Amino acid sequence: MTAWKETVGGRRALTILRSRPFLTVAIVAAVWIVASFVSRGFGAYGHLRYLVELAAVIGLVAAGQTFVVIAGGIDLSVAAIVTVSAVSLPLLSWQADPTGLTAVLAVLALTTTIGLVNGLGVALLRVHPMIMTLAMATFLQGLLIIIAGGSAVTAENPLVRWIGNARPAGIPAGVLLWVAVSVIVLAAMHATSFGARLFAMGANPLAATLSGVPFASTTLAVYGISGFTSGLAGVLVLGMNGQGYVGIGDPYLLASIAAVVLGGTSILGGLGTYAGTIPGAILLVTITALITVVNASPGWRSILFGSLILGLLLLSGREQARR
Amino acid sequence: MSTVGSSRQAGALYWPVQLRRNVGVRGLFAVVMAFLVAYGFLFPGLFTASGFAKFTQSWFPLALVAMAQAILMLTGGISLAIGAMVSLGAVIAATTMTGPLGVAGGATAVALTGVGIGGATGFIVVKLRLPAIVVTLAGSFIIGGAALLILPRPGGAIPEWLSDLLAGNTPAAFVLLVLIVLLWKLYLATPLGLSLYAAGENPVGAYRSGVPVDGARVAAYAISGLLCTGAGLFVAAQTGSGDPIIGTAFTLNSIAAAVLGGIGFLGGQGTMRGALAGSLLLSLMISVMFFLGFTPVAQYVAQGLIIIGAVAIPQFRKVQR
Amino acid sequence: SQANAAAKCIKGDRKAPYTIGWANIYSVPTWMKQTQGTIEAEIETLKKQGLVDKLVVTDAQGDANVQIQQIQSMIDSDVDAIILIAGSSTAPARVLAAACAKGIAIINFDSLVDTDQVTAKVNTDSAQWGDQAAKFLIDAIGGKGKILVLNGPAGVSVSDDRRKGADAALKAHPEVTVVAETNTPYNVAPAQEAVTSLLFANSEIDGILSLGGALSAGAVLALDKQGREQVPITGENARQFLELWKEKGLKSWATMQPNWLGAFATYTAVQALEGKDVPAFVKIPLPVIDNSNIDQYLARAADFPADGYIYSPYDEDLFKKLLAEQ
Amino acid sequence: MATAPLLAARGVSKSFFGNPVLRDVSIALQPGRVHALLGENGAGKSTLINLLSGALRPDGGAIEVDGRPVWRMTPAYAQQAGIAVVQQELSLTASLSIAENIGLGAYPRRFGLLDYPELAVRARAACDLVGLREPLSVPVGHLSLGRRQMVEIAKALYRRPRVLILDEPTSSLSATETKVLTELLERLRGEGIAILYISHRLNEVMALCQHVTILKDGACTADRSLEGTDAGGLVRLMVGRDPGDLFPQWQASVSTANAISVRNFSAGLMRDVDLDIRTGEVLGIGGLVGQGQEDLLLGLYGAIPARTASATINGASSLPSGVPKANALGLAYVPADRKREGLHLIHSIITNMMLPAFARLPALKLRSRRAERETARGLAAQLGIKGDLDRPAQALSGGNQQKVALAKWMPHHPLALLLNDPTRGVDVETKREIYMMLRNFAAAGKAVVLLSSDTPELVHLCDRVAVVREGHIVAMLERGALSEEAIVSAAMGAEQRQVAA
Ligand SMILES: Nc1ncnc2c1ncn2[C@@H]1O[C@H](COP(=O)(O)OP(=O)(O)OP(=O)(O)O)[C@@H](O)[C@H]1O
Ligand SMILES: Nc1ncnc2c1ncn2[C@@H]1O[C@H](COP(=O)(O)OP(=O)(O)OP(=O)(O)O)[C@@H](O)[C@H]1O
Ligand SMILES: [Mg+2]
Ligand SMILES: [Mg+2]
Repeated sequence: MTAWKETVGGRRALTILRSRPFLTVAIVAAVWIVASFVSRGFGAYGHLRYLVELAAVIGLVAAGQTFVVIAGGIDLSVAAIVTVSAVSLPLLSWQADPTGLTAVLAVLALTTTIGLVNGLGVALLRVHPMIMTLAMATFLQGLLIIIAGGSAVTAENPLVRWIGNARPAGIPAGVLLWVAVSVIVLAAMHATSFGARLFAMGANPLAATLSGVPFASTTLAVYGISGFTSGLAGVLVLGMNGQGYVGIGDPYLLASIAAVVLGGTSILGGLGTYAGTIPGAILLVTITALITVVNASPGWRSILFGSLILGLLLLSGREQARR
Repeated sequence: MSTVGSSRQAGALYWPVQLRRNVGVRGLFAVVMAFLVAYGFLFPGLFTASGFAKFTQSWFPLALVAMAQAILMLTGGISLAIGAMVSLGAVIAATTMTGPLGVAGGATAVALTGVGIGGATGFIVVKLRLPAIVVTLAGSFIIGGAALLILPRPGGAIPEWLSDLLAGNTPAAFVLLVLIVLLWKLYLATPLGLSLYAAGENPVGAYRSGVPVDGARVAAYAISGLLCTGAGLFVAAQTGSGDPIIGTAFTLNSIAAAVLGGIGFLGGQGTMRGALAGSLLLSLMISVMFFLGFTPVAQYVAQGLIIIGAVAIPQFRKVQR
Repeated sequence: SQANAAAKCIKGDRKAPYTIGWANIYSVPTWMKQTQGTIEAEIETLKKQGLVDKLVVTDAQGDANVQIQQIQSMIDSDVDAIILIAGSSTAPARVLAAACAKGIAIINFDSLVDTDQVTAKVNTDSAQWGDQAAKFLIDAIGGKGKILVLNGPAGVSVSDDRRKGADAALKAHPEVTVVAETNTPYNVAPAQEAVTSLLFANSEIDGILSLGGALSAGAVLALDKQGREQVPITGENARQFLELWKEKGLKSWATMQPNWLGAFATYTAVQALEGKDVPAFVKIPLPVIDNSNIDQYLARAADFPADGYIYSPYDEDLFKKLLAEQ
Repeated sequence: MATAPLLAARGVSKSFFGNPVLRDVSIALQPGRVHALLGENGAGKSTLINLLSGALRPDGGAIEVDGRPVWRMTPAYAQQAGIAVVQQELSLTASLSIAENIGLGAYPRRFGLLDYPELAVRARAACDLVGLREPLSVPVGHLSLGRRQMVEIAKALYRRPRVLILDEPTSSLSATETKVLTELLERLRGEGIAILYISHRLNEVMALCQHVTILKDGACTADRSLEGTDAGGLVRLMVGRDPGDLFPQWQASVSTANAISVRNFSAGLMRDVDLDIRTGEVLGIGGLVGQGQEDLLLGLYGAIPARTASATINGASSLPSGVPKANALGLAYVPADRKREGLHLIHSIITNMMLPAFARLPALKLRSRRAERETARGLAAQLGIKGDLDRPAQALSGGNQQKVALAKWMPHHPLALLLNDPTRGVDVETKREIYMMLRNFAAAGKAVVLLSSDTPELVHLCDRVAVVREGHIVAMLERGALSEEAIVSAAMGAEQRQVAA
């Protein structure tokens, strides 16, 4: 009867069933099913597809955040980076490039550089990641005062427009982008030595260093990746809204951290997987949408939102003991 | 076993212990001192009674939330609900104190709310073993929602005399801060208080040494909650009213102050004096930049540089040596 | 000229050229940046007239507590006037009283503080905003139907006032039902997200009462992306919304919080310092944008940031008239 | 004996996640007796004392105090009952002072507040017993591992126990400190205290203990007086077969070529040291605990800043600028504090073993889980690490953790091994294997630097021993001149001269 549990395949299946990512997926499914009973339109295919599209933005930001958190850091500059990306892209219009790709690449190079600077501060100046990235977010606010509202022209970028609005084969382009990024992220995280170094750095930086893990370059890479994925999220959110504005990235700071942690990655570093962050992001947008359609005063909505997160956490979130 | 060692030697334990704890934060202290001097130089009015009063008043709530965050981080926890707690404290104070409860009743309600919510949060985090960061994130929505229910828009009132007492031209805020720091020292001199460090850094070892690890951590959450709603009460008095979202910015600022002050994430690392110095730096910076006549762009850039510098420069000196 | 200073607060030895303090709550958003632009332009004019020599700008980064500290610093450095967009409708009251007692002219505009310890307040009427918007919408949907209400963030007086302003008109038309209501920041993305979910949950929507900012643009995008018919919608002068209005041929109405409120507050401050009698409250009539004049607005679009607001034209005559009218 | 044992376990069992670790084990601690608890790594010794001290609760069986079963043993109750434990894994808090650590959980109070004067008096007394002379206000984080172990012992003594349990208290202590401790325990035994003593150093056990309980795979295989047993007999009881010699027979394989050579080398506490390490030799580093020996290794390894007038390291002419550089030069370092510096406790054993490989491979090279598993299996077999390799390293017993920390370097065939107390807490059988490995390593023409607190190890295994005192190498003893006395007196030498002067 319980014999299947003893087989290798059975053990593996059991591990998956008990894993945090799977639990989070199950919770998302449960919330969707319950919500579509409560409100019929909620469970419509189009709506769920839209939720996943929204989650793609959080998912992209949280991709970099997952790397950073697993490596034992945190990136508080993601929101500002998303905004910088979405606001500066319309300012760049290379007439020579009708696809708009050059402008997108230029912006991604910019945001990656911002991330690398974060990494430099953390790795070389030894500034605590929270302080470094918070300071970076402050810098970027100053930068935004200079660049925001500076353009009197809307530069229509065809590529950005496509990413934000196209639906090849009925699937939003943003979701396809997210899938592609997810595959790369999961591979880098779990199938390369780079990924293994991150986990080691997060779990015990001292032991990792003494084992020869190149601390500085790995840290640099991790924050660079976070800058890159945040920049990508900025491109997507710009496409979806047609217009960038200051503050467009604001929701993604807490959302990215919440998605990471709801997905089972330890905020202390060293444990976790992007496979959990993905349903974590979807869960967040689902709950947000859910409280939007509930008729209640703002105070009660806020309470409901918090209670739902807390309740779901109770289902899935026991911290593993460490030390 | 025989008792050796002279009592003279023994009496001199407390202060050396205290002195040695400055080690990690000396660099920060130097930076803070430099800013204080600069501020005094730019604004000589600082040394008048009212100048000093106003300056400490703007620092005071940040100092309290920095302490509130630091206590939690010392136990290996963290709170993202600091801002919401401050708002709730302010809102409760502004709705009760001019009502039938009066100032005493209102203050009691504020304190009980702080201890109650803090304790409940601690219980959830510690006993149910849930990650503090998400519990308090969820908590921030629940607590913020409650503040909105009590006061859907800014309003309420604080008795004029209380506002004048706490935030008039008196050094009340400074006296209160000194008192709170003394209470903190007193708490750290209790077995439960000192256990904070052990419970944060080496919970297994502490448990095996007979330390009530869970109790120490729950108590830390309760104290933290009290400090937050207390800060809310002060903000209400300072502004003469309640605002359901007044505290929002305190969440990130409290973390910044604590980390700037050398409090580590993993628990048991850092000192309260560091967190206080961190909060003082954040507060001073705003005024100093004003008197230097910085434009907003320069304010943002300088602010970023200052907080990086305050952490990096002492580090650098350490490496050079 | 200070001998006959009649305006409230102003005291002491205040002579032109004046130092003006601009206590901003947050200078990064585009609306704020545009507002600052009108202030700086006005300051330039006043400098040429020898009335002002310095503008001191603070940015509270959205934190009402920091704003109080910065106003305190302005008091400490004894500026002649403070112009202020408040981060809270109650919090700065006491520090403003202190500034007033020190004899500093205070002109509070846009986000007002519940206090009379200021020289003057300058603003549009939020309740009227809500009322006019509701009346337009009810009219546009023929006096009955299901509507969505989009409002700014909860806990903020402006959003609350606009919403309350709409109440009377909505009550008067029981056949207009509010099927759903939502609070988001005054931005496109969160509005689009909320409206999309609300549209899925409510298959029939006849109109959208949007109470400002870029909320309307978000709603229009949400309808468009779902391939649904556009419905009558109210809004504000956000460039993106006005362009969508034209592009989609919306049945719409918009008003605005003109950015030149900043220039006007500066002007008022200097007038008060110069001893002119300024009214305690200058109510700015709400400029209305509708199909009759939207083309005039869009014709000037290129002069405004893509994510900015196209405000109505202004000049010194307008300011004089506004000060005289009250 | 007529009197009831002060503390006893009766037929206790314990399993973790369904794996039995202790099966029906009994032990009785009598006053005035030092009771040895022996067994291989992972036999269940630490688990048993965790049961005895209330840190864990048994699945079956009972814990008795003064002959009466205790319904629910907790650390607090154990403390009341006068039971004190020196944990194998230290229970200290780095940011608290020595005194605050010693008193932790049992502070003297006055008016509810911690009574610092009283604490100072009592902590000083405890420190004096173990010969700990640092100021009581020093944060424990500033102490070396060996000194921390002394604090841990002082912490137990502070509680004035009736029953004192010591789990490998000497694992990072040198002969001198060990001697202080041994004498202390003798005295405490005379005062009628019951002592339970765990150690993998059998000569200590032979010298100190009267009674022995031996655990094998979680079951009790012997419970008898030590009288008439020798070390060999103990090993036989532990491993169930005839022991060979602990130290291998070996031929000197030292060459004249230098693997590492530094002049005027300074790092951390080490000042202006000249040192040549030859290929094919095992160079021992000895001395009292915490004289800068560790900084010597870390400096050579590029892990802490170091200065030198000239250096040759496996052909390169400068010190490595960082650990990756050092690895590339063929250096490998095994730290003493395995928990903090050696292992990723929350990660699987495999991952721990593969980490140096991950660090050296190109970053984007794809991993082969199968190859990793093969390698890890090979290493586990070589070092006798049993059980599922997917378990987190924290589930391993202390000695087995040490093996993992050593094993991870083996696949990389380093040219020079820098070892910081590599047999700390390792059982005799494994020690023998490690010794064999080190000698074979040297025989293959590589260099081994063996920093050790275990003096016999230095005597029997090393070609030369450098004795460090106060940041200087005060003696370089050649093989012919090696003896425990020679090492100890060199370590104490300067002090003796001072006394003489
Ligand atoms: N540069 C400084 N900036 C801010 N506060 C300072 C500074 N130097 C000293 N202090 C003072 O230090 C006191 C903080 O108390 P104390 O140093 O005793 O902290 P603490 O409770 O000892 O922290 P811990 O016990 O966690 O080490 C406050 O009175 C604070 O004003
Ligand atoms: N918390 C735990 N979870 C799972 N397994 C554990 C745990 N603690 C110990 N074990 C297992 O129990 C067994 C006994 O461990 P224990 O620490 O008691 O051994 P030991 O005899 O003290 O060994 P050593 O000499 O190496 O210290 C080991 O196989 C170990 O892997
Ligand atoms: Mg203290
Ligand atoms: Mg053990």
